[in-house]
Amino acid sequence: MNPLLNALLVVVLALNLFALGTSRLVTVIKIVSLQGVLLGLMPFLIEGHLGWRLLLASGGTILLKGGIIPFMMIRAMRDVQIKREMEPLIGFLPSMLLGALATGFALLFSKSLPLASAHTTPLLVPASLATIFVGFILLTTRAKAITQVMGYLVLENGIYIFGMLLMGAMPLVVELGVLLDLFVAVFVICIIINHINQAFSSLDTRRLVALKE
Amino acid sequence: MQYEIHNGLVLIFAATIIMIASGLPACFFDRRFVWTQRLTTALMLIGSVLGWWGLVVASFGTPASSIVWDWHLPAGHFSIGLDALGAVFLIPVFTIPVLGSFYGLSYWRQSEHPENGRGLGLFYGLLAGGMALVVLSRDSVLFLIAWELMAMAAFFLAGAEDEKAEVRRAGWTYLVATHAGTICLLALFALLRQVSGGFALSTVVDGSLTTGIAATLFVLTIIGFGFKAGLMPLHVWLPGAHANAPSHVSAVMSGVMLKMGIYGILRVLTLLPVTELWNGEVVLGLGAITGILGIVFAIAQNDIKRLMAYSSIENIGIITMGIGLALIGRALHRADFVLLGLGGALLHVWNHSLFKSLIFLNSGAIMHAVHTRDMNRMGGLAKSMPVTAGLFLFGAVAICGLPPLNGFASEWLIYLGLFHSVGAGSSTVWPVGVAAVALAVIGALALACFVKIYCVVFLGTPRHPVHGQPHDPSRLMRYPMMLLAGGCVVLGILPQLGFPLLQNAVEQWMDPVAPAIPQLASAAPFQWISSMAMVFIVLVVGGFVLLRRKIVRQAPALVGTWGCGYGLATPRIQYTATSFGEMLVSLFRWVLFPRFRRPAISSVFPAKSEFSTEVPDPVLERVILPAFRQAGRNMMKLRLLQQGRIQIYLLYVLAVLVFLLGWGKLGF
Amino acid sequence: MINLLVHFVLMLAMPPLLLGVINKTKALFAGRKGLPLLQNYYDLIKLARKDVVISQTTTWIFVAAPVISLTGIVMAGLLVPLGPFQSPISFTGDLILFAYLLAVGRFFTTAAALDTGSPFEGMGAAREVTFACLSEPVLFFALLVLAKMSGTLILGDLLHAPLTVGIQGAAASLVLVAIGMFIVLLAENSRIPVDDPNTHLELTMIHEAMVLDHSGPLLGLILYGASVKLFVLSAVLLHILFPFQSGYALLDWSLFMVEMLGVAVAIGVVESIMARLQMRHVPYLLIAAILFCAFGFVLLVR
Amino acid sequence: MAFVLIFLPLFMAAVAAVVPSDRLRPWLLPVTGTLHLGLTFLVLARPGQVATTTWLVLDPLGKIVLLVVSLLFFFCSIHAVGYLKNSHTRSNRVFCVCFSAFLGVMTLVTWSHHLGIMWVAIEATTLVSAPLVYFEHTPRSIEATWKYLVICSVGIALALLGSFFLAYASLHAGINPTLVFEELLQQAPHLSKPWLHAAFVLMLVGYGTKMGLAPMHTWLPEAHSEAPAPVSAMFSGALLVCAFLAILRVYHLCLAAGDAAFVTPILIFMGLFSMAVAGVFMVGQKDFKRMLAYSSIEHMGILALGIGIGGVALFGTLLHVVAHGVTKGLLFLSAGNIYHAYGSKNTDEVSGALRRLPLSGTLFLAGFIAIIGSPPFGPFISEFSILNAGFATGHYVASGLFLLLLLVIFIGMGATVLKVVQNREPASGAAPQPVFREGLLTVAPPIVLLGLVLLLGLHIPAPLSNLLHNAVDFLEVQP
Repeated sequence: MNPLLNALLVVVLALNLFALGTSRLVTVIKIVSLQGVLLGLMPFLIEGHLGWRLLLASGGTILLKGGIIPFMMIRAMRDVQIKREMEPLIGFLPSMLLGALATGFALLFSKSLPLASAHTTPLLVPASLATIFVGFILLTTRAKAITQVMGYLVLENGIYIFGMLLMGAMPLVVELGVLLDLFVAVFVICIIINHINQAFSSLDTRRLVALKE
Repeated sequence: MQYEIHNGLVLIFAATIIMIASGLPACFFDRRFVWTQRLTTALMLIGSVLGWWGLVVASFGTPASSIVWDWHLPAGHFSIGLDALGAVFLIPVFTIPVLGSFYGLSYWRQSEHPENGRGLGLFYGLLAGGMALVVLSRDSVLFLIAWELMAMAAFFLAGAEDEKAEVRRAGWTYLVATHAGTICLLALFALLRQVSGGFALSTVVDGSLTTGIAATLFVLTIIGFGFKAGLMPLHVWLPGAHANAPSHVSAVMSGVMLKMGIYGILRVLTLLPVTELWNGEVVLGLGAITGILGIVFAIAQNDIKRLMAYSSIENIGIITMGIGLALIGRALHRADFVLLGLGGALLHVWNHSLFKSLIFLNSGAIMHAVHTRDMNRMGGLAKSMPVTAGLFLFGAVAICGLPPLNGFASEWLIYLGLFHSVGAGSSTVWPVGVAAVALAVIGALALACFVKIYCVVFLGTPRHPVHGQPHDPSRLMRYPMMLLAGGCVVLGILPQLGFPLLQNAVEQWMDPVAPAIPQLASAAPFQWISSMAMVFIVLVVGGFVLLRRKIVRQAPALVGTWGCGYGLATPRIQYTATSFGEMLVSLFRWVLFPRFRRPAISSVFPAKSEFSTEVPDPVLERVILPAFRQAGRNMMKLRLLQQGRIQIYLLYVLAVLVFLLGWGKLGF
Repeated sequence: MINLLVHFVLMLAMPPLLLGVINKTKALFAGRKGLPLLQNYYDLIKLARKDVVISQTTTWIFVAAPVISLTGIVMAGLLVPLGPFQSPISFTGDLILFAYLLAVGRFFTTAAALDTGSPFEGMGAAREVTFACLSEPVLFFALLVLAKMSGTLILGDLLHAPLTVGIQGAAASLVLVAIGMFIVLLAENSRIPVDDPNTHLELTMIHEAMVLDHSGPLLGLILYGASVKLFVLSAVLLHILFPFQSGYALLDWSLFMVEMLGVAVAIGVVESIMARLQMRHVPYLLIAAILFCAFGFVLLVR
Repeated sequence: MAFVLIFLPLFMAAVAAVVPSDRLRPWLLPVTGTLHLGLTFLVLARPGQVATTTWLVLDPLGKIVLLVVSLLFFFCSIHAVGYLKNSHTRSNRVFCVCFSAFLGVMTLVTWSHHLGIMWVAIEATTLVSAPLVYFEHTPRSIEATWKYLVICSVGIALALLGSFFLAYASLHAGINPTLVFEELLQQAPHLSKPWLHAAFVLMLVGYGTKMGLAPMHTWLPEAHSEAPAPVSAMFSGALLVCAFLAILRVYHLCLAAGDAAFVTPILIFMGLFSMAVAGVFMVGQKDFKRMLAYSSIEHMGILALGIGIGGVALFGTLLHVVAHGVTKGLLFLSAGNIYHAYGSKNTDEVSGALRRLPLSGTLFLAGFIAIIGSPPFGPFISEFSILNAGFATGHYVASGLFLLLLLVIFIGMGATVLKVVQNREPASGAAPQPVFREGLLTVAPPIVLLGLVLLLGLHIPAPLSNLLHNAVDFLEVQP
């Protein structure tokens, strides 16, 4: 089923670039949630058959990343009444180009990786690396707290993609644990974001520089 | 478990414990109970008496007595031991602190210093006991523990009056210096363990190690212990700490604690195969420089206690010269050099601890009387406090190394050694000869220095009105000084008393392969010195009595000092400490960097103004502090790393990741 | 035994004569008749009989100092052999004692000077100790050279080294040492060009300034001590200058006395033909002396 | 057993959540701590590994960390009661809940032998401790919390990738992929090297972020300085060590795979670099809690250096885990008292602590003397044995730098500490109202801790040394 899988992965990569390119926070949130949903679907394509364990894990993923997290984020965003990312530390176009470069690099680099024969054809590894890079780009170039959370989620997605390579290794409990952590993390972050907005009347992390030497 | 207990060691160990704990009971009582101080002193006394008893009954045969207990440390053992070398250094430890603590009963009354009295007692005991433990310990880790106990206690003692900025600064300087020394010692002992295979301070390293390692060990030893002893570039902490500590503490620090650095050097040198000529020459040169510069700085001081502190540096220099000569002897297998050099050094250890403690206690009495340390404001105290003046004279004459007091005895031994090695045509004639001359210069400068301090403080007329009538201190402060002065006289006339122990120590220090060591008494005909000294004393006393009688009989006309025709002579026109030292200071301007504060003559009739000079420690003020400030400034620049931007922080993570992946050369 | 006696007699009796000779020489140079040779003896006797005037500011140090310094000088003199004869007292290492006995005297003389609290005497004391710091190394370099030559540490044998060992090989260094020691002789005994014993401008004096307040027997003791010091140091110098020995005691003694007088004359000549140095130039002279002796030492051991 | 140890604190957290009274609730913490400590001792008494499931195993390494965590929590919980008494401005419900939950998840870290579980647990520690940092509700504390959350989460995410790499390394070696520690350990020699190395680097960077190795340490000073004293103590003494345990796991794998040559230089470099950074920021540090935080970074560097040197240094390193934990607890708790008494962390406003707070000031000073590694305190023994190992294994340059940095750090730290304790009290009465008084609750824990530090320096108890030796043997076991 590799063709379909690869198609999905290409979509994921495209979504990365979109996330880099857009300035509207809602769009970013939606893109990331869509990415999450796609990731949730992939295990079916890899395993091929439906197991309850698989259902549980992927279902959890889809529910959390596609439903709960965007919901919480959008609520938080509405609470603090902000719409769009301000001009990031490096512009949208440059960051897009950077993301593209990263993707290309990932594609080339993963060629040289000593991969098991089964994993050479699918784009899993390059996609995961590229997504991780994009996540970092978002984290380091965006100023708004919410966008940084998005960056973290993208990073997490990238790692999740790599996890596809070794379905067996991660027992269900662990997968659920990871998801739970993710959920709690986002939950706490939303609270903090709220407080940041109350305390600094903005979400610009560039104002959070009181603590320094 | 190995037990070779000789009663001596057990007694001394008990004494050490008692000293360490001496200050403890007082801490459980309220600061208002003044009698607790007497309790502390009593415990110190018991400890010292036990210690002396132990020293008397101990036998210094081989194997040296030792106690080894298993100890749950990775280091392994709690092992202490006693040998002649240790005994030499234990004698001051069991003598000076107890005298100082009696002195303290009156000098630092609990009733007058309620808030730091008990703490002072506690750390005083810790210092004394710690020093004893340093000498006893035969295990690196135990040694380090004792060493740090001593160093920290000294820090808290010197910082007793920490509400004064000067005291804080001095204490901080001391703390940094001593810690730097300890760091070197850590390296030293770690390296020593690697080459000797254990922490025991008794296994001699065989000569089979590379010259590089041997040199490193030697240098680490000199630096690590040099910080404590106050060798010249490393002395920076010494003047401040001694000047600002309470006087009886300064007495112990200068009289005993500095010697622990010397002890450390000697002890480690017994373990190391230090047999190269340059080692000895380096130590000799270091000693000469320390001695000369130390006394030159001393002459330039106006603060009485700073002056004494610098003179301690000078004496350490003399001791170091002796050690250097001994090392040369070791390298050349000349037992007589070792005997005279080390014998003189060890004897000087005793002598210095006697007269330096004496004059430090004395300075305390002076400060009680005039409430200042600035000699330019003193003068004429011999009239109001004759006993103090007399006792100080003993210390001053002794410390100049003048016969018939003890300072001469030890310097004489070192001179003998130096001249021997010149006359014997050994291969290091000229450095040794220059060292001998350096010692002579030290002697002359010391004379100038102590003429200055004695005369400016006690003779002439008061240069400054002192509120209250200065008077001799109470008995509690006088008797310890008298005992010390007596010690100076006895060791000056009959140094032979100490010879058996010294001989023992030297023989133990000399490496076994060396030729047989001659007897100290035969190498140095001290009976002559003794008889000459007695004749001298008899003649002087007799002559003085006769002259005195003649003068008294004719009832001399008591007039004012002849002002050479100048009628309005006031005390202000006397020579001051500054002016007395001026010529020498200007001779050594190139190393002293004196600071002058000159009044600017503005108008035709200039207003009253003051001229003053001060000589801060050049090494500290011109080298170390600037270097530290510069380093601090540069570090402040690096602070930009932590500038608060979370995005940058995340970049750090990525950067390290990439860097390590690249560095790891993962073979992708 | 006889020699011992002679040693005592000469050391105690002869010194004032040397001063007389020096003064006479100067007078002759100046074309004056000059004081009688024995004038200094008369002065000492007169002073011994005089009463004492003592400043209230002084303490017992003031009285003790002259005694102590004289004792020190005399005992130092007992360690120095006169001419080719043995010294009354000699033992290994007495050379150090010799130097330090002189130092004891210096300590108390300067102390007594400062005891009076007079600025001039303080000035003199300061100069005395300062210049001593520069003359000490000269003396020790000289002793080192002799010790190296003789290989002994007994002052007597050491000073006889030129006589016994012979000067071959060490001649150059001995000359240098002799020059240095002569300068020290002048400085230590406060002669021109370092100091002027009979100036009356206090500001320019060293030794004389220190004794301004002493009077009567005290002053006598000090002057006498100074002359003995001159005698002793000249005796030391003589061993380096004229290492001769005839073997006949009488001849040797007379020869020695002639030599002593010769030194006195030499000093007188120097004092007459030279002017006093400025006080701030004195150190250069002494440093030069140090260098002379140091070179002498280096020449010997190289 | 594991479940009891892990779920007891979580259960107590639940109880705390429902207890209504702000006055009583804090007392749940000491109860938790006592029970947990008792159970911990019971577990430690059992020889060898204590296996509950294949995933939850308490090996000797875990035992040491568990001991530190439980011990430190016990003292901090007592101190926390006094602390909350003194700051009764707002409800302490969140604090109590999170604090005991914190203990639970850290216990989980010590037990987990499945790298996935371990990752979950460590991420969980971040999440439950974030509200603790935020306790003061000041803008500064928000900022600290934000940085703590984001930086640590990102770092730990990388660690997850590293864990995946490990699994992939096993898969690549033809074994079916696994994250169970035992299996990995047995397969270690066969694991594919590149993936193993990559995994090591990723986990070093990832968990190193949490452990506070420079330059990923950036969150640490903020969090430590803003959090309440007991929390800072737990962070520095226990939390960082949990992350260190995670690094020890992968280090252990590399050793077993015979890759010591690969990990050694990296670890030594990271260790010395952390020490250097800490030194730079400690010199002239005005905020004494930040100063302590940087000292934690320094000591984490020492730990990294220790395992980097390896071999004989391992004993000293593991001992240092304990010694540092106890000492840092002492320092943070006494520093907390000083902070409370003066209402400031700035040395310009804080001085004369020895006069205003005789006990806490003395404890702070003693803790300083201990932490700089001067005898006769615990850290001296550990650092000295690390140094000896360094010389013995021929790492002369590293050991020399180690000593040099120790000196620099001493200078930086000493200046600050002496400013705090010495001198008269500041003239301007900066004392907050109500005036802070040293109570039994706030002073007793540090006093006992000081006793422990001294004990570690003078006489390591036999059980502890056995524990350490077992751990060393366990680390050096070759399958």
